[in-house]
Amino acid sequence: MLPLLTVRIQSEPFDAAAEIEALSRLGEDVGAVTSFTGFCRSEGGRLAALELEHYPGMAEEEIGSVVAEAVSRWPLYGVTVIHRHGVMRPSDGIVLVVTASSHRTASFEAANFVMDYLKTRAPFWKKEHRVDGSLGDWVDAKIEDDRLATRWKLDA
Amino acid sequence: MLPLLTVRIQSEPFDAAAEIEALSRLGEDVGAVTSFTGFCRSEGGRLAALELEHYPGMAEEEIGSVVAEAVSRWPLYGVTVIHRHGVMRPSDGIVLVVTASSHRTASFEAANFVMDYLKTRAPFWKKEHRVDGSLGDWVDAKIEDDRLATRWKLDA
Amino acid sequence: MWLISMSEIKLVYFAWVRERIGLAEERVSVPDEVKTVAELAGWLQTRGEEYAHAFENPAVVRGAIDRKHVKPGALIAGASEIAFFPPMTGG
Amino acid sequence: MWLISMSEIKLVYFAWVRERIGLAEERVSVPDEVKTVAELAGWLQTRGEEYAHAFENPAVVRGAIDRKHVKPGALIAGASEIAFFPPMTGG
Repeated sequence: MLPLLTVRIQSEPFDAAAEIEALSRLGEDVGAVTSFTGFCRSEGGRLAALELEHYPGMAEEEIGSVVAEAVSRWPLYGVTVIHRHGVMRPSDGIVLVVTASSHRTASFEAANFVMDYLKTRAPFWKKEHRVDGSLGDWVDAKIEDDRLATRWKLDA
Repeated sequence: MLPLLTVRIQSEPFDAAAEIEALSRLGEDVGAVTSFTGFCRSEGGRLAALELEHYPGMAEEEIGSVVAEAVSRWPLYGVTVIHRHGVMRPSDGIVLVVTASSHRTASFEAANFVMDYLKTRAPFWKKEHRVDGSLGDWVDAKIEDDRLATRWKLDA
Repeated sequence: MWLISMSEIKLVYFAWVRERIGLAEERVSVPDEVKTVAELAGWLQTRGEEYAHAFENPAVVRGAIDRKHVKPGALIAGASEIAFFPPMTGG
Repeated sequence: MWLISMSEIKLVYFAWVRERIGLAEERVSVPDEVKTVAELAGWLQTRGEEYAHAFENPAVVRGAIDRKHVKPGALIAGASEIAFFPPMTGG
């Protein structure tokens, strides 16, 4: 059975529970479902919002190729990735990754892998909106994220 | 703020969506929520059910101490662990781990850590019920699980 | 008159250890010369066929004293509940 | 009469590269001697203050050709869309 792969780039909120449920129902040998949800943070009350800009088309393609790489590396029944763009308030979900496998380690590692690569390869940029109403800076890319991504020895 | 720690050992099904939602709502600096759900598998149609036996009291204490160790190692807003006992059919959820943190790596690693230790330290045993109605074997502990648990350098 | 010193302990068994012994729990009077969990397992082995079967490979049977995992060399003095079970398969 | 050979390419900019240049996209005629993405960035830098600002630290600006990440030495011949943007911060 081919794995069920879903990549969506959207401005609307996502329903993490429904996405997790869908991958949990891919048959009686799904033994492990891992989900990761990334949320907008207020940074201790400093931020009113984050504005996410993206490169339409390229975002889907890059995330799609990360997902394809994940299913080539781990035995997976399904992978779902949803990444939002637009203005996010604190506690709004920005990104969701769900993986389903027979086994725990495959599901965990694949979800972690997808998040690592998504952070360094998916063309999204975050701009801060401060609570005082002013526009803040563009969020800097973390060197730490590059280091995490190199753990998987994927060619750039 | 003290982290919200929840450990439940129960025979009833759990609501993964509600548990994930609860940890996602622990404030505006929750940036990352990881969930892992382990399901009963049919093993390619061979099994009708798994019966989970546990050591009441010790199960809560062991999982509680794994959770306490996790919050001492990673900055977490909350950890929820639910482990069921009794008879599980294929696709029934057996175990749920949810972790909430500001940051992705803390949330991912803590969830992975809790699952690794739960597998090797929590007093649960699985017995197979075959589809032909006969009782199968007790599931053997995997040496692989012991190896995974030693990654974290926790004293036994 | 002479006296054999004994202490009574609650023993609990799980999974195939329980099935082989045929009991989930029992109270036993253990001779004082039985000092460790491993010695207790060895002493139990002499109590009959079921026990011999349960402990036939003592290396795979795990022990807990008062609901804490212990090593085979752990002393049983003062214990109120000692458990024997196979390697765990939770999660 | 002499002829300067040029090819027209669509350029797209994101995040602070877009803000500094003041444009989300444009079509430009690039001289044929501009062969690589790095040379294109260098040539754009000469087009005015905004461009100079956007590319002031060329090492941090990333490029993509037809929606694929590329290294600075990648050849631009045949490209229909070239993007410049800061390191990504998705996820």
